[in-house]
Amino acid sequence: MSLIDWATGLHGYLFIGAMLFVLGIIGILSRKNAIGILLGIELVLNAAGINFVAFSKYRTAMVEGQVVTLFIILIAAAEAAVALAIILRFYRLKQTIDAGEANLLRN
Amino acid sequence: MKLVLFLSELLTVASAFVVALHPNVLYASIFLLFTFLGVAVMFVFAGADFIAGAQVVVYVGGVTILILFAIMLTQWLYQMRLRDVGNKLVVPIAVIGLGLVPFLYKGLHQLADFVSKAPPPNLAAFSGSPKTTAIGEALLSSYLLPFEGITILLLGALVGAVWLARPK
Amino acid sequence: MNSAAFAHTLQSWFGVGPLWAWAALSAFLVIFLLALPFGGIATYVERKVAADIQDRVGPNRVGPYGILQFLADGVKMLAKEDFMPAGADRFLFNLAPVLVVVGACSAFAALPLGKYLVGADLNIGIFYILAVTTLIAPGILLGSWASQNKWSLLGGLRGAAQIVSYEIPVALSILPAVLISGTLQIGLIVEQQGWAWSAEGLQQYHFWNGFHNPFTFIAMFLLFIGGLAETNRIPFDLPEAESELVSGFNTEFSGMRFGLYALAEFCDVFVMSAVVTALYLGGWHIPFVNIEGLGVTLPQGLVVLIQFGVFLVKTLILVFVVMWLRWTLPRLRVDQLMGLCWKGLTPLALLNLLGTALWMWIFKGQSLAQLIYGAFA
Amino acid sequence: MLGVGGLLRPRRSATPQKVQAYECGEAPVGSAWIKFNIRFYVVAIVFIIFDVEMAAIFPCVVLFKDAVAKGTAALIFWEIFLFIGLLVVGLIYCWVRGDLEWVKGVMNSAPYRRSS
Repeated sequence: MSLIDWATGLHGYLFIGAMLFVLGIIGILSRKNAIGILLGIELVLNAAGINFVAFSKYRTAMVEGQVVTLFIILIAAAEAAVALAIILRFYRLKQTIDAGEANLLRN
Repeated sequence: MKLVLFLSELLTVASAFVVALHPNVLYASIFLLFTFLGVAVMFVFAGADFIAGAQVVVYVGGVTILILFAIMLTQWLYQMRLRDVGNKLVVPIAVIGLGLVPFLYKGLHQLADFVSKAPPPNLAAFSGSPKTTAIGEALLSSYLLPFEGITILLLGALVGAVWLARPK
Repeated sequence: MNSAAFAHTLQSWFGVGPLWAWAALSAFLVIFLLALPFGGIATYVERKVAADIQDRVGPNRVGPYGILQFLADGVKMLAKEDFMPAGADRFLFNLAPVLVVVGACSAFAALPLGKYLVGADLNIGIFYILAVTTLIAPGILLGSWASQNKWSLLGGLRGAAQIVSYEIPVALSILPAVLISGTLQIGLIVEQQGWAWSAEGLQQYHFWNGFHNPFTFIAMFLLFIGGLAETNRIPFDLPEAESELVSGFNTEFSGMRFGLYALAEFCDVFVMSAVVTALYLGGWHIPFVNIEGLGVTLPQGLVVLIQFGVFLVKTLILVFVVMWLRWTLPRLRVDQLMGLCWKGLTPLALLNLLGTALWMWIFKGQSLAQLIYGAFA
Repeated sequence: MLGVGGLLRPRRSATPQKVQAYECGEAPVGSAWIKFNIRFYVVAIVFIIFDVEMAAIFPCVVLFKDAVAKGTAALIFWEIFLFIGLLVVGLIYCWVRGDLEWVKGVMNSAPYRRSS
């Protein structure tokens, strides 16, 4: 089985999904910039979408997994809108979007 | 044609690396756009053409623009503040995280082998069959309640986000 | 000259690869054989139209009637020195025009130029066009940003906000056509808009979608206006308003990069006109004539040619209207622009969608033409 | 195309004046970074929610014609009605609260307030 055959089958999809997930987690953990963290979250959500779509083809060959992916896309967009609005509000309050500065609830 | 899928997988992973590790948030968000496009191509090849379209419309046309606007609003471009040096732990986190990939993959490999052993009977015909009507039927029957819930959630998100972002 | 048949031919010549790989290749060929020449010729036509409207002569030096002007322009752009402003972001500066051109040109693949002449008649055709054209907004935003210039940045911001805002009325005006046709495949949407001189023929065809019912008639105009704004044409050319922003988002772009932006704009105008034609103006159908029900059997090549001609004529009339508007209407103010989109077009488009759905429900999907014909027959 | 151009075009070293950002012939003043109007951002948020709802309603709209023929259109009609209703509610909320008023927003934003 050549590399291309391997990568374009279910194995490849799962591997890409896993890579996106890991890279997203790395992005979330290693960034201080709140927008950077959001980018990581988007990667993780896409990883989930890839897995759903891959299994909907290779496991069931029905559209159920695609419907869930559609839901993920819809919710991700709503989440991005709200998260960025919060970041903006935070920026207006503190003049920074460093997530480490978000300590208003600490005291 | 597998080559196109392979190349777009490469594009997806390569740009995901940039998204996760590039010190400049602006570049990270631009490469996020390429990740989205690569994932959309992967969706097309998995027989999810409508989902791929939705992915491009929502992510590339919507989320990317929103993120770019947010960066322009909160960052001093071309100045050092854009450099997100981030955590001192970038390198250890990346090394540990990427070191875990082989273990993660070993589990996935067994799962994929298990699934591939019993392929569904209509696997070959799946990619060509029309998906939009099937998705619509699923949305209007078994997934009706979640669908309504998400529509209302989106309205809530609109009201909330606009309230948060509104200038005083 | 069906692109699927063409793909079959290619596959049999080379004997390798799946069929739809070759379909993709032929779609790619359609893009290059159609989009690039159109973009070039449109610049010449636009200058001639402008000259006629302003009672000037226009380009008349290169070739007869100056018709080779676009070639000269192309060569000039290729040969121009290519420089980047100081402080520009090299990577983004190169990337932005490519994004815009890819966004505008990929849409050509799904345009139905004739019943048997379409690059790739995708299942999700119209949704695909909606999707690929969204690439233009990030392209414009990044390009303006990369050039490190105040005018560019202002123009780019306006451009991005304008394009994304007007995408809402555009998509909402596409929905009534989808509602009537029950498919996203543009070829099938066009197919249903035919005409027949018999009752059973009219069961199948409901004439042009634009005249299906009063709501779609309005939706057609909304789609055209929204498309005009999405392509940044006058009166919606705020992103590149010469009098306030020098040249807007493409101020710092010169040579072939500027050429790519210009090409993308003209391609976008063509795509927009073609979408209006296909969705609401009957695509390749000749009004009141059913070319396949004439009783005479025409050779298929001739049918394809006639249909292609009809489609092109309809589209080019719309393109001409776009050019005509440029010299007729003044530019909108930015608050008027946003007000028009959110307070004018969007509520109207929502109303149209609801009205079309009601009409479909009440009249069992029959169009105005079918109802009238039914009343007399 | 850019590659072909690279073969044809002259390669001169650009002078500092030439590569300066264009500001009507004058030397550029300040950084090109401008604190831009937050209205753009609010519009982008409204846009993305509308866009997402639209992507979600496409599959339902496609089914409508066949449902009309079969006489089962009621469910899809109310689905579309709900979708339009939600969008209208969102739009009215933004309209009433003045999020769509461009000029008012400009006059209230920071640079104008500071100068007054």
